[in-house]
Amino acid sequence: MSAATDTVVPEAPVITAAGYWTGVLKRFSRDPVAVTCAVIVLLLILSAVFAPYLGLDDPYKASMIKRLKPIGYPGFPLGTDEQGRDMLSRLIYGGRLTLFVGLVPVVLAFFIGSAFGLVAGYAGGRINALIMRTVDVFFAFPSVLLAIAISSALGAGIVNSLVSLTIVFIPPIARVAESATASVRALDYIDAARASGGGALTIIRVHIIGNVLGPIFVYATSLTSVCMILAAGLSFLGIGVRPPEPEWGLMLNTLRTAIYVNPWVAALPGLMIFITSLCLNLLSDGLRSAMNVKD
Amino acid sequence: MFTYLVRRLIYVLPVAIGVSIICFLLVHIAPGDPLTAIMPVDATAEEQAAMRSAYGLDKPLPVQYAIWIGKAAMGDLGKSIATGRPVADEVFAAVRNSLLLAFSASVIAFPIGLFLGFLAGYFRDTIFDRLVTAIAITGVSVPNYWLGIVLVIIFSVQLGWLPSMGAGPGGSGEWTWDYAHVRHLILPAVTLAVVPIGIVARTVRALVGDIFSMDFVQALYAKGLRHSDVLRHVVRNAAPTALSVMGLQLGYLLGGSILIETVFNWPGSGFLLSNAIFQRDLPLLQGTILILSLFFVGMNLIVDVAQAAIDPRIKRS
Amino acid sequence: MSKTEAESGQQDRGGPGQPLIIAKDLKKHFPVRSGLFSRRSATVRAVDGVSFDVMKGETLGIVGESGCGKSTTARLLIGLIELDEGGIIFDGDSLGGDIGLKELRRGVQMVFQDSYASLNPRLTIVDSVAFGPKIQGLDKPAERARDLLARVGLDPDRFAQRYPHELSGGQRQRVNIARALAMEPRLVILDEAVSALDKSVEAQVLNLLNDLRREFGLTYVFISHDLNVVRYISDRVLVMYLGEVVEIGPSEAIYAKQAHPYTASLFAAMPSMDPDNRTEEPPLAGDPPNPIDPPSGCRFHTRCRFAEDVCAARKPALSIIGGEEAHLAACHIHEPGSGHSLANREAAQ
Amino acid sequence: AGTLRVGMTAADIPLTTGQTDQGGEGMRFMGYTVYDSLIEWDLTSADKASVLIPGLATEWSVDPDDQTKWTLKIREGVTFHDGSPFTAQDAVWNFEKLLNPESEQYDPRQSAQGKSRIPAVASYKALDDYTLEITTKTPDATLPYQLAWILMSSKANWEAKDKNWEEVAKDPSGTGPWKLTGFVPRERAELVPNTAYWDETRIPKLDKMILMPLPEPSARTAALLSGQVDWIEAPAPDTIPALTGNGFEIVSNAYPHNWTWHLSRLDGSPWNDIRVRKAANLAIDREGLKQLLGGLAVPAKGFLPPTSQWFGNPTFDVKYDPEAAKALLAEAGYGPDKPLKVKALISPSGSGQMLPLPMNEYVQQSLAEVGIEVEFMVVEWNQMINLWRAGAADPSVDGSQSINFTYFIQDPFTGLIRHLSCDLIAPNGTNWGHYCDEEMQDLFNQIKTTFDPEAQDAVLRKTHEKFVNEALFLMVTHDVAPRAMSPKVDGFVQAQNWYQNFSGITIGD
Amino acid sequence: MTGTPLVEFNGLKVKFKGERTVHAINGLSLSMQAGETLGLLGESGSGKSVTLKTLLRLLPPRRSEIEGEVRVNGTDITTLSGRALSAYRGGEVSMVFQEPALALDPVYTIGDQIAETVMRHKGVGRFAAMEVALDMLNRVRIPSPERRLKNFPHEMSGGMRQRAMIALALACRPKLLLADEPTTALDATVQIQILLLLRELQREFGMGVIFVTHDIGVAVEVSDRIAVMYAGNIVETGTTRDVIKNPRHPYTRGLLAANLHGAVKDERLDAIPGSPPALEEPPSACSFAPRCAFARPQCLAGLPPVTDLGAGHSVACVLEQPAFS
Ligand SMILES: Nc1ncnc2c1ncn2[C@@H]1O[C@H](COP(=O)(O)OP(=O)(O)OP(=O)(O)O)[C@@H](O)[C@H]1O
Ligand SMILES: Nc1ncnc2c1ncn2[C@@H]1O[C@H](COP(=O)(O)OP(=O)(O)OP(=O)(O)O)[C@@H](O)[C@H]1O
Ligand SMILES: [Mg+2]
Ligand SMILES: [Mg+2]
Repeated sequence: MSAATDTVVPEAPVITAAGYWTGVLKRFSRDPVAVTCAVIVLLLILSAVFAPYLGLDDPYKASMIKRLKPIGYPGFPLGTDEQGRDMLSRLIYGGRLTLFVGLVPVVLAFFIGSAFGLVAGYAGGRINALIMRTVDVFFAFPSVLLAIAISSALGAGIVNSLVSLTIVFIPPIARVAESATASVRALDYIDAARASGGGALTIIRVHIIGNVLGPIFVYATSLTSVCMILAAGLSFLGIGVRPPEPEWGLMLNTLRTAIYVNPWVAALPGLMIFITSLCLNLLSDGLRSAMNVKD
Repeated sequence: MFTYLVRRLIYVLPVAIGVSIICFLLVHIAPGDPLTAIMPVDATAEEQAAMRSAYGLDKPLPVQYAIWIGKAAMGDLGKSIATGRPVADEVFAAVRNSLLLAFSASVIAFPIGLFLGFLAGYFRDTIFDRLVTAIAITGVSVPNYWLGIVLVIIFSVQLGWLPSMGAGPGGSGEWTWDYAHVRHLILPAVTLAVVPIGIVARTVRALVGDIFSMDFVQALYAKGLRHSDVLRHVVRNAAPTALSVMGLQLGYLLGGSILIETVFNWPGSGFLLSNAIFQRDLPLLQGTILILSLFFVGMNLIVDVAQAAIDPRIKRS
Repeated sequence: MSKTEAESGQQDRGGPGQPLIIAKDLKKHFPVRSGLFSRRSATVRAVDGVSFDVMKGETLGIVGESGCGKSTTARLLIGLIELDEGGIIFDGDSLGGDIGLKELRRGVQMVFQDSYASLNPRLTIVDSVAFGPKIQGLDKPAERARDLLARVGLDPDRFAQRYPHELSGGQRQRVNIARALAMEPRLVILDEAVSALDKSVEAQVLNLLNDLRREFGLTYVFISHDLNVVRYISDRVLVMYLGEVVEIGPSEAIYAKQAHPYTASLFAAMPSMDPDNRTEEPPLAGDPPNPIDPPSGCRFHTRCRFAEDVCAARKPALSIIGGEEAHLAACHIHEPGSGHSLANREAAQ
Repeated sequence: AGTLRVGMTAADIPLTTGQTDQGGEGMRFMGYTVYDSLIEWDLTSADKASVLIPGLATEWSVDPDDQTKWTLKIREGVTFHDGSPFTAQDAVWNFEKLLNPESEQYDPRQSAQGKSRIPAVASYKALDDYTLEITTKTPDATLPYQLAWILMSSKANWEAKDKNWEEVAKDPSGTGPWKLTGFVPRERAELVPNTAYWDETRIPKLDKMILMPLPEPSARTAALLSGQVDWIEAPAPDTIPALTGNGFEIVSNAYPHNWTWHLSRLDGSPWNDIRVRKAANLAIDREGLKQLLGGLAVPAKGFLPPTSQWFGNPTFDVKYDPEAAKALLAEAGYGPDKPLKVKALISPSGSGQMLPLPMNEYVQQSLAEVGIEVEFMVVEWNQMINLWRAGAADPSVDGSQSINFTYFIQDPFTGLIRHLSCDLIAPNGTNWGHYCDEEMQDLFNQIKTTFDPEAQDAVLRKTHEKFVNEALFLMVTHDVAPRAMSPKVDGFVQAQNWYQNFSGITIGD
Repeated sequence: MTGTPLVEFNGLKVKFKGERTVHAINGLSLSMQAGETLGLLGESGSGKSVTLKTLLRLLPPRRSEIEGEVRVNGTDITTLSGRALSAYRGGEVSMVFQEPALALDPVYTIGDQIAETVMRHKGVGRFAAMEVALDMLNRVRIPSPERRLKNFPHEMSGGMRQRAMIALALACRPKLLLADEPTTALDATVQIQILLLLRELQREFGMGVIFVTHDIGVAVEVSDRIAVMYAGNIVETGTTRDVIKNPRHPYTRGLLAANLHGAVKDERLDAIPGSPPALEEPPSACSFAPRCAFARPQCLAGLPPVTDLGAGHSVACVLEQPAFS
């Protein structure tokens, strides 16, 4: 035990052992913009989830005599749409679908793309070539074009929108996952783990996922706003969510002609898309700097 | 350089084939009959069958693909079901208009994006940086189809300054560079420019910021170079990446303008595409997507090669 | 301890006379992409016919310039990369025949140069150390890990739950050593394990390595480019140049007299510690050649001041130097009858 | 004088070679403008339903002995835009173009549009330059209505264009009051007056008419408001206040178009009960719906618009009477505790469908108030057409008991027969609901065999009375074909028809 | 000692603000004469690079606070700005960086980069500047210099890049050359070449050199005098011979022992325990005391006084105070 005697380290103030995520959270909480956006997004999500319990009007209940009432009309704080439905209620319920269609594909793509990327990045060689060349093919389409192409092929509908957007976002996530994995794969601690006799799956699980998921996650969050705008765009084109569901893009579309009668009400869904995607973007930026991941 | 070019070209081939397969399959996974749109609603079953075989839709898929791709390679993308005109003519005419729009949007977006991004990267972590970042994030967050509508309301309907739709007075098809035509270009181009302004500004900001934090910048100052000289070095370092970002954005503009073209009735590829979708015009849909994505592939290729050509760091052999 | 030793199959079998590990004619060529149409895609001859053995309990130092294949040799020894040619015999068992990679890796562990890159940033250090034992199904991996942390001078109560970025470089390298020892290896390969450390910390770690060797009866392969360090820690030294062994022998012998001109240059390139007697002439000019297209014959002939035609024409074999069996060098000068003008003089001496 | 710029709802310039596509709008702008048919619709009056008048044929009659044989007198002195004369041989050539795949001039595209319009025609021949004989398969008194579909393009021009229809498309030639001088696909078509037109009253007063496809309603409105066009078809109802407020005029008129739910009459369909059908018809407040449509609708009083010459005097008054509806439903065995559940096929969009979603939702709510619960099956328009063709019994309709469709109901066949004739049960025809009724079939036969127009009208009225009295459809509303135009546009008379006459229009400054 | 010293630090303090505060330099005083080579020796983080960057005014102005005086040839360079600053940088003082691969602009050729400096400082045309560049490449003994002029940095080996960097630094004949560990990234056989080259060029150009390293052997090879840094201050300075043969500060002694030159195999090394302080606070006592085997209570009482041992040899340690000896 003699070695220990001269190596007992007189340490400067002991840094409290904190997990990586605690640090991220701490840095994040110091960013007022990101926190504000997080709160807004959270509110949107909460209001979407709990919409039925908010005591709102039925978002489907139309009234022909109360069509296109302006903002502030008694009983309809945000006015009514072209069928006399309560805009407030529809916007909140609309957030439900919009966020659903905007976020779910990214979540799905996150899992699927990460899986592809991890396998490709870890395995290398032929498997990598097979996966990544396929990804390249999908990459050869501008994302908007690909989403529209697939959606129009599948036809309108929520499920189809989810499918097409998921397909659109798998390749970029897979790419990021692949390169993150490949760079982690090249680090010595992976070799050390292999030298300890760890199998591929164990190493991926213990040593790789934890280190690549962060960057992939940050990247994925930066896609959420793109996805939401795109999803709403599909509905706007008439190949996304079907009426009469309240969905911001679709509402924007159906309210387009009302813009001459009541421009403010007609602008609301677009404004909601804008605000939400702005918050998602800022949130993602905040998260990125909190996690200190480079572009 | 030459071998690099050839290798890059050879690499593009399988991608292009993959793209064509996807284009081809896309329209075949769709439910419903592609001929629906053009047949009179009360056409009989025989009439439908006759029409189907006239369009070659009764053959097995691989055969259809082989025929389609074979002809496509010769520049024949078939005939539009809806209009009977050659798809290639339709698509190229439309792509020309889209290119016009995309280039105009680039001409607006790139200088602004570059300028803002460079300044923000230079004045990193200052108020100015925050401002630019805010502009950039707004740019990428705004749903541009909505912005287009808003701009139409303001500038066409309310103020009456600019036309709301079309590519020329009276829907003129021949583009000329006169005021009457350029007026039509302004609103869609500005709308389309918003996103790339954001993206270019953000990328360039990060790029310039990174370059400024690199060791060699210190070394440049240590050499006694003036500020302007150092800026020249930074620009030269940022140029390849910035160019490639802009090249990609141009590709995206071309392929991604469908929503804007719909809003502004701009007779471009996106507008054509949305018509093709609406009418389920199979050959037209296939052709448009194929041409657009191949254009995008080509754009990527050009960007890569150009980047390799101007960036000495990329090994060219 | 005996139970776990039995578990991991770490007992000595061949007796002290049998080398712990024998590397026979190791070869590793990495393909590198070159021109599109060139049929022969170029290869980096990273390791090109390296043979040596390591006796039980000894420390073999490997020195050589950057890119000469030291790390590749190390990775071959532990099976992290596949051999192109050659064989490895671990305590009498040949890899691929008698034992598999799994068994080999229980007996051989490695410590890497970059102390930061060799620890998973998302695992606490105790988890990092315990990972290997857990995989191998050894019992109480966490406890074992804490013991080892204590053993390398890191108080487990204070350090066990920390993350790598909360440690200094020296402390991280201690963790890496603990991690290697957790597998109860018999051979530890230290690939530039102390090179990145500050001098003062380097000394601490060297002391620790010496203590551990004694305590656990370890055998080391110690890779470094610092000749002072190698001399301090090694029993024998192996000198590599462009993927080949140019000289191998007991460290005292080599430090006393370098047989190969390259070894001599390497030693001469060491800064002198005497202000009154500073180096006046660089022993070598230019940079080491590219291993993609190594020179023919003796790979050193392009930089060697004794080079003659024969050196470019024929590859010299390792031959015994000064009658001492253990000291070998691959140089025509020391190969009687090689045709080199100095060879005869050498023989005559 | 002046140039009229029109924003169409179509996405493309209609087929220019003769028989047009793009539905009624195609015929309106590219059919009856550039071309003529043998028999045409009278488009001069806004007040009464339009009737057939001589076109390229000056008179027509059926052989009293052989009621399948028709003789048409061809108008003399008519020339195509290319200068070649129009003769009976040209008419034959045009029939061949549509009906005979063996003929050189057969054009599948035109055929696809025209063939199904003249199901009665068996053969045709030119007896001399100005006499045409048409033989029908069976006696069919609706032949004149069918012939009103068929547009005559120039053989000489086709030959001059190397017998290539694609070339013809670029520079077509008809006998109509307008000449097509050029077009850019999907962007514009330019028409100029045919000063040599045979009907001097219909020689256009404008210098030029430009057609622009503007499928998006708000784009059309914006274009009109920003002065890029002078005239738009089908302005969105919500934009009308903005348009009128800015001094634009809205022109509309009833025309043969209806918006209905076509009911399934398969076994087990609740709609087989006349009380249920009547109840549903009484449940809808059509005036309220009219409001939703910005006043641009004619509430249905029957299957045909109230102004139709074939409306008749039905005894069942289609009106809003929820109490009566509830009573009828109660009688039929439904009530608050036992609501009637029905499934209805609708689509969110579609040409001529008006505002299908809000309207259907309105209907849904109205029905719910009397105790009919409607579950929608929403499919895309193209899919809808397929399902409409497939019929109510097809598995793909998934048990839906009605389909929401708007019908072009201009002539006896399209207006009445095709929906309910036993021999046209889907998928062999367009009788979606599988309705088959002896009495009705008998009426249809009478229509076909009554060659005296007056007598035929009487039968048609009787038929329509039966449509209404038995509430065979859920009759909701009629479109009024609104169009908005700048105050500069003068002299337009909107006929009660799908087609319009643009000749009288002038445009001021 | 004659005339004004070439470089004179007087109570230099550098503090970094930002996410965490670092007191990188804490009252450093040091002077060197023209034509002299000073080896600046110290562990990682001891402030060697910061000292050099202060000399070139390269520290980020918004995040660093500089106190004290730095005189080069008598001018206080902390007040320089604009034209004077850029004439000073590169003209009077220039620097060789640790990683030539990072310190050269990757998208300009070596020739361009050297010529650029020459044009800036000597006001000559491009052609003449290229001539100078070629001459410099010759002087640093780069083989086939004409070809290398047109090379980009990534096309050269590490040793060659460092030679080019040196050529660049010397192109304008500065009076003071700063070298920040210029050989750590290089192989031993290349390192010695560079060291000897620097020594030779120093003699030839007659300039002063501050050579930063953590390797004592390297310092011995090139320097006339050595200054040992610890935690942002100089703990010992003297002629190379004095410092090597007669080290007085416990830290210097520890470093020498840790160099292993002449260490006997299997014998325990006299390692300095622990690791350097974090410098979050300005030191109020001897920074080395926590690791010092000879630490006394006085060491923790206040900053250690500097004792002049004569012949330019001075030590900052209480043990050297006459009271102790
Ligand atoms: N995975 C690989 N692919 C291609 N080339 C490789 C690979 N690994 C090593 N090499 C090449 O093999 C040669 C020997 O590399 P190695 O890492 O063994 O050298 P080294 O002696 O450890 O050098 P250093 O002192 O820099 O660590 C080098 O030229 C290197 O570029
Ligand atoms: N720009 C900066 N911002 C904040 N802290 C800095 C900055 N530059 C240096 N430091 C800090 O100042 C201290 C001294 O750094 P310096 O680079 O001078 O050390 P060094 O002696 O050159 O070490 P090395 O041998 O590793 O190069 C370190 O603690 C470092 O973290
Ligand atoms: Mg190595
Ligand atoms: Mg440093």
